[in-house]
Amino acid sequence: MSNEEVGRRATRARGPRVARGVGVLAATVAAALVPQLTHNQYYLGVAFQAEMLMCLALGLNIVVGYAGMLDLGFAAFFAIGAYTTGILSTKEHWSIVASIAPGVAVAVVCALIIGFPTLRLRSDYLAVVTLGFGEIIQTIAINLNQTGGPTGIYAIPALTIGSVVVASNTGYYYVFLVLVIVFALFSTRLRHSRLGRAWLCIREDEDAAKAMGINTSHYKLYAYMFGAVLGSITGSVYAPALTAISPASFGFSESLLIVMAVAIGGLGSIWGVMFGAAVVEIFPEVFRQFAQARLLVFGVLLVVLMVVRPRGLFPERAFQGVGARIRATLARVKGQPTVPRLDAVASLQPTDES
Amino acid sequence: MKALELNDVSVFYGAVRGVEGVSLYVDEGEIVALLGANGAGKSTVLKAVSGLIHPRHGTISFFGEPFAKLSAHRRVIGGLVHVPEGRRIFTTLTIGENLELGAYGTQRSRTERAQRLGEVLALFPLLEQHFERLAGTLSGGEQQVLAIARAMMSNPRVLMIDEPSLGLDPQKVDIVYDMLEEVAALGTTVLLVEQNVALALEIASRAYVLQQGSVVLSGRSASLAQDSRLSDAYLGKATHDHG
Amino acid sequence: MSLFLNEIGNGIFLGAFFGLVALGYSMVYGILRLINFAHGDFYMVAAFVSYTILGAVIVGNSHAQWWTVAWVGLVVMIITGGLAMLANQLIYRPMRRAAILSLMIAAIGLSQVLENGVLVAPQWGATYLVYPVTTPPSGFNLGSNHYTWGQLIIVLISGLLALGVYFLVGRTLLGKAMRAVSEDRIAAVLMGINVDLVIAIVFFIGGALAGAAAVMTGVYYGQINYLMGFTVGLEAFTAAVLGGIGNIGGAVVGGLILGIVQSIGTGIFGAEWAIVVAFGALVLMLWFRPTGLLGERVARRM
Amino acid sequence: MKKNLVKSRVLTAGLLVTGVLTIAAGVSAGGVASAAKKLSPYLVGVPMPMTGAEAEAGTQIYNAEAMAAQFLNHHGGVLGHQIKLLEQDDACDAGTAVNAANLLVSKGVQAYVGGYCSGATLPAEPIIARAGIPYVMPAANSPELTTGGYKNVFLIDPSGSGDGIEAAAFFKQQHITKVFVIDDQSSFGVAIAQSAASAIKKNGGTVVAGGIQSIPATSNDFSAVISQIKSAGATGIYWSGYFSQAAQFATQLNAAGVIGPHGTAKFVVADGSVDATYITGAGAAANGTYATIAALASGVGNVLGSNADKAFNRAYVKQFHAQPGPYSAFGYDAIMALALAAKHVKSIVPKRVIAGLHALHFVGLTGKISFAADGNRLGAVMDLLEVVNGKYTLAHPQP
Amino acid sequence: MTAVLETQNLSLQFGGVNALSDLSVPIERGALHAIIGPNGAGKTSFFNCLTGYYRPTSGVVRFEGTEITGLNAAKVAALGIRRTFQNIRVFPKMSVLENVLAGGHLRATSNLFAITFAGPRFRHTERQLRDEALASLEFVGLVEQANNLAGDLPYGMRKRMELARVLIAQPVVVLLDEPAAGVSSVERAELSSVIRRVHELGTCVVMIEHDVDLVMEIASEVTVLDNGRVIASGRPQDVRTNPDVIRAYMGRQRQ
Repeated sequence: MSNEEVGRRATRARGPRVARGVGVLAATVAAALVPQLTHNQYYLGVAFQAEMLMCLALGLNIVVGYAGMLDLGFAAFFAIGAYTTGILSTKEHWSIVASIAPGVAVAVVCALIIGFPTLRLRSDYLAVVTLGFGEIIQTIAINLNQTGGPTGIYAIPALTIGSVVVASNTGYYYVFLVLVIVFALFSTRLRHSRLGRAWLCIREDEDAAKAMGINTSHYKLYAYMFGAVLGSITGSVYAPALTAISPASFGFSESLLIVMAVAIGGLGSIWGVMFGAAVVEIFPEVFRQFAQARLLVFGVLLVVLMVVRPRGLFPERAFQGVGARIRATLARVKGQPTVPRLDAVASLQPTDES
Repeated sequence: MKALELNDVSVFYGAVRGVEGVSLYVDEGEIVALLGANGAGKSTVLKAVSGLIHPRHGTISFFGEPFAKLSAHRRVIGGLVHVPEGRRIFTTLTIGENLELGAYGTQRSRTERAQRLGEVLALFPLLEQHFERLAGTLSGGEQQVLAIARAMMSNPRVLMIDEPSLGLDPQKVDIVYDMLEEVAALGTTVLLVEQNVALALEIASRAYVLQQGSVVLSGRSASLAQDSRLSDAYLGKATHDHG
Repeated sequence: MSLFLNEIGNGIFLGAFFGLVALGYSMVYGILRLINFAHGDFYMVAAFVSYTILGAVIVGNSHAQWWTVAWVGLVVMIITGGLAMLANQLIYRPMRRAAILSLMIAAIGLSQVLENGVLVAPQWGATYLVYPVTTPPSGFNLGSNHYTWGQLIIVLISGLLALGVYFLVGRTLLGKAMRAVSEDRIAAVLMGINVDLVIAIVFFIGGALAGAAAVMTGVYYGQINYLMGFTVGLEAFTAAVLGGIGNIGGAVVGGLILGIVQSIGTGIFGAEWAIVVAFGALVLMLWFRPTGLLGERVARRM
Repeated sequence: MKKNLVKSRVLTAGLLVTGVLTIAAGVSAGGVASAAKKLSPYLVGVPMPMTGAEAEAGTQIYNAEAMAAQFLNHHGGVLGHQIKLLEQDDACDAGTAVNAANLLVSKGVQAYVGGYCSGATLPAEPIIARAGIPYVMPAANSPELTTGGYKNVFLIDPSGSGDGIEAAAFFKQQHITKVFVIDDQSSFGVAIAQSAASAIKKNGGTVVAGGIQSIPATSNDFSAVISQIKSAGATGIYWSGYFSQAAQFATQLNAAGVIGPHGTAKFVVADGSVDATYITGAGAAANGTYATIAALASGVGNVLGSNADKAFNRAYVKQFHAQPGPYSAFGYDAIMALALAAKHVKSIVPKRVIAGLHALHFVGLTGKISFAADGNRLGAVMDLLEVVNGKYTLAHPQP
Repeated sequence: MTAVLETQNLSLQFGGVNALSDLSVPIERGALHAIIGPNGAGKTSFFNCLTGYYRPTSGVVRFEGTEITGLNAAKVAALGIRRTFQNIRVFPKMSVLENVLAGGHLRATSNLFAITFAGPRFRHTERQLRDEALASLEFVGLVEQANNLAGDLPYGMRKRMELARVLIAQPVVVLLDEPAAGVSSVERAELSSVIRRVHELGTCVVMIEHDVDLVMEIASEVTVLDNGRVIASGRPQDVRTNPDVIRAYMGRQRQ
């Protein structure tokens, strides 16, 4: 078999390019048409907030899904973007677009500050340190005058792009849609580059990753930084979209929400993560009819979902898994001997459940 | 008396076949070897016997009693001990604690446990000098010895051991195999999974050869050692690999 | 200087609570590698259950005899332990083969269920409930600080419970089985250990300790609320990590240190920065000891 | 002078039950009673924190609003329109609040009555302004709410600066110069603490421990704070947060001998802490502590025992099997204000109702209600209360 | 012959225990150098010191004449010193191809800009790297498995994949930790031929191995460790007959 032939076979696993492209395009067009179908401000409001959560989840996915570092304080980067934009636009009268860059800069610096001491830590310890970082950022927001204390920052001007003023839910729906698409494509690009491979290696086996010549410390910091950049940009757009921001929106619960979005959809999978974010944003809204019990219902659903589908709704490479299973079945039908893949199920080996 | 008998046992992991239609037996007091290439299903058989996984069909009986629904830890208490691949000693516990846990559930009283500990330490004097050390600090060979000693703590009727020679230097292999023979001499039935055919056939009275999840060959060690089909069994798998 | 000493005293008291809840966190973590976010909510539910039981037992008598509180406390410990065990049986056990993150999300879900369950429960709800029994203010002075006898008893009970757990895990065969399960579940099964039972017992103990902490919180602070578990849970989790998660002594030491650091931080920087000081200390400590204060130090084998 | 004022207000309160009845009768009389059934309902959006940390306050306010609506509906509704409250959870979170606002506006609410956390109220303001409907806020009272230039915003709760000024005046009268001021990190607590601190400084006193202190609303241990108070030698303590923490603070201050029989310091709380639960929670430790509160605000009724408030209190307890909260009466008055404004302009058209609210003058459960052009409530007067033998009384402190 | 990789007076202590004492081992350019010795002799610790996983307590590691003591593992790997692990360390949830591509990590040089916009240069280097990865897989006979998850491979194939992952980096020195452990006799034959071919490509191979027959068959140089010290070194035949080695290491040769 020639190398080209093998190469072609190798790409096939990632799905025929055309089919994938068509899928993405169809999804984009469908999403773009949503505001044409309804003018209900509520639906559009929920929709753009779902998109916002998708952006955040895509950012966190780089840290948790790719690099395998559990981050329980991701809302901090979201807050940094939102507050930088909020402060610059209300007190210094910067335009929203211009305020994105400083937000990103602050977020990256913070990512480095939080990243350095945690490089040597195991995942669980990392979880608590990032959690602490989230709490610290929220506490700072509550206690400083510059951040408006517990009330936060209000009367944030609308996002202006060129001469277009984005002031409606429909407008923000499209702005966030563009952001989601850009983030998703960017994540995909990263995933299939040396960066993505290095992160996955770190996630799977850090010691072995070092033997590949991967400077694990650097790449962990990169993951934090990319996550921070995406989180911060989302925050910068969130501030004008909501017109007012306050520390209550950037606490541990928000961080958990983002983690949930990533885990429900399926770690590391772009589609899964986006779907998870939609679930996390939309379900509590759907349950509004349950009034005070809505979070109870949400909690029950979450538990059931995790018990039934512990790997998330669309786990990474789920589709390939299906393909492999079909191929195995076909091979068996054809009477070819199949190699029993014992290692494939190593993680599934039961204890003594009976 | 048949200490262990498997009748037409099949194990699947989802759609993937582990072993299919395996039948074998081990007589009381006998050493039997289970041979085969990597992935042939040897460890799967042991896991099915010890209850770590459940066969899709087929029966397994222990001294004539079928134990289909008995959970794994109950089988241990009943006298069936499995030393898994990779030893799996408790590295963060001391050697003494490892040994003590070996008798968990079988010797209820403190004095009984102490007595058995004395007997086992007499059998494995190497462990006595390191009694208070963390097991994780032992070298690979010592860990294998500990794993066998720990298994002996419950005074098992049947000992199943998976790849005892793996990663051991030649001298340690000798020690471990001497030890297995000693254990068998004391009346314990041994089912041995081994990659190293020559080594296994030396101490086993009989052997089964697995290939791709099925028994393809069985017989007395002496005759198998000369059987050309034995090496074919391995080669068959290898040619498939190249596809 | 006296402020400093006083804050240490305050911190020890605070730390006793953290430590007790942290023990449950740490034990469950040790055995399942699960950050059980619902653990703080077991503590919260225990507070409400004890509130209801005490309310029924003591009618109108706010200075009930200590033994009433003691037996109600024991009953609540058993109930909370049972609740934790039930949660394990219904949620965590079926998920035994799932990824840790999924388990954690399930725990967050359970936490939501417990909190919002109490929120919508007709007798409980969002209200701050006044605990039926409180400790009298009489006590003794140490330095310029005044401590009540109630505080002393609470610290002593916490210490005794922690010692009991320490003995159980360190010395008994069951404790060794717990450690074995925590290290290698399959190997533990092969020792004849009933792994599910051991895990259930761990949940029971963790829950029972949270129950004890809840009753003491009620008796000392006098008020309970449906979100009280969340904050304590966070602090206890931090304490557990500080001490080296999975380590029994570590949870207690971590609790005490967190309490002291928070109190001193409050004394110096003000209460609003206490959490910043606490987490700052945590990061600093982890910088020097990446596995926590008493975390395992077994040489990594390549 | 002040005493007289107080007395007259208490008297007014005594007349309130009948007053409310009159109002209601007036409102319904404005419509065509016989045609009441045919008229569309008056849809009022009610966003409140029903889950999360502020769920309790949200529920307490919503309950009172529901009472007011029921009462009005029972008497013929607003101009014959039955009031229909559409309640939505804002969870005190900006995003959820925006969703709630969008949802309610899309359901066509004609008025918006609610708001507790300013963090959730501020982002809803532009949405409600765009919808052009009146936004009556029962309990949110941050100064920022009325600085946005919105013409449709009305605050029932007078701004928190009054509490702080009243407290500072009390400390001055008691010759207490070293005051420890502490808030609960909520926007309303911070605002009150800041006004208290500046008033104390203006009066020549000092705020000890380096300025205003804060403690998270989730904290229940004040021991470290109390050590600070002791070492700073403060003889006045002002708490601007909520009642649940106030009770724990008082208990622990008492146990530590700072206040109570062995202490010399005076403990004053702001109106968020005036609640029956404060007294039951703190027990004996509550005796001898003071509270600042807008005159005739709800909790006062519970505790002063005026007839109108007693009636409100009884009705609330009867219906919900729980005590009303400090802001319940504000919620009741918010609905009443809306109804009376509609009556005044003889229309429920939002634009007209907004005009009606601007022109409104009436005496509600929480005293005289009228609004400045920016929507702030006019003429808020403060009272000082003292807890004596487990009951609130109007305080007559001796210097 | 010159030493491409050498240690001088290398010592390593773990909590007071000497894992390695005063080890001076030169590894000659072009050698196929086997390290043997009983369990616990310090063979893997020696590897870990060479590859930057452990920092030696004292002593020097030199690579092509330059001191590399204390460099971290990634930097050592970047120099062209590549290793495998005793208990195979694959990245189970990545495909076999991606595992190998990860081995070529340092050769994928595209910057963030190129990655983001998938420019022609990026596409070109990625394609080139993929071709090389497939070539390495072909070399070890695994090209058919390229798209399967590494975690799905049976043991023997994982070992070969690990080798392919090392080869794509075009290493100067390859360190193999027990390549034949747990491998059936047939697989062993394949493995030895692969190792031999790697060696023939001009790569210096260092391997830890218990299989004495394999060592005798392919090694050009053998060093025997016991208790963290060198007890013998030299050509395979000489070492085999060394009485110290027989006493410390060789078994009774059961078969």
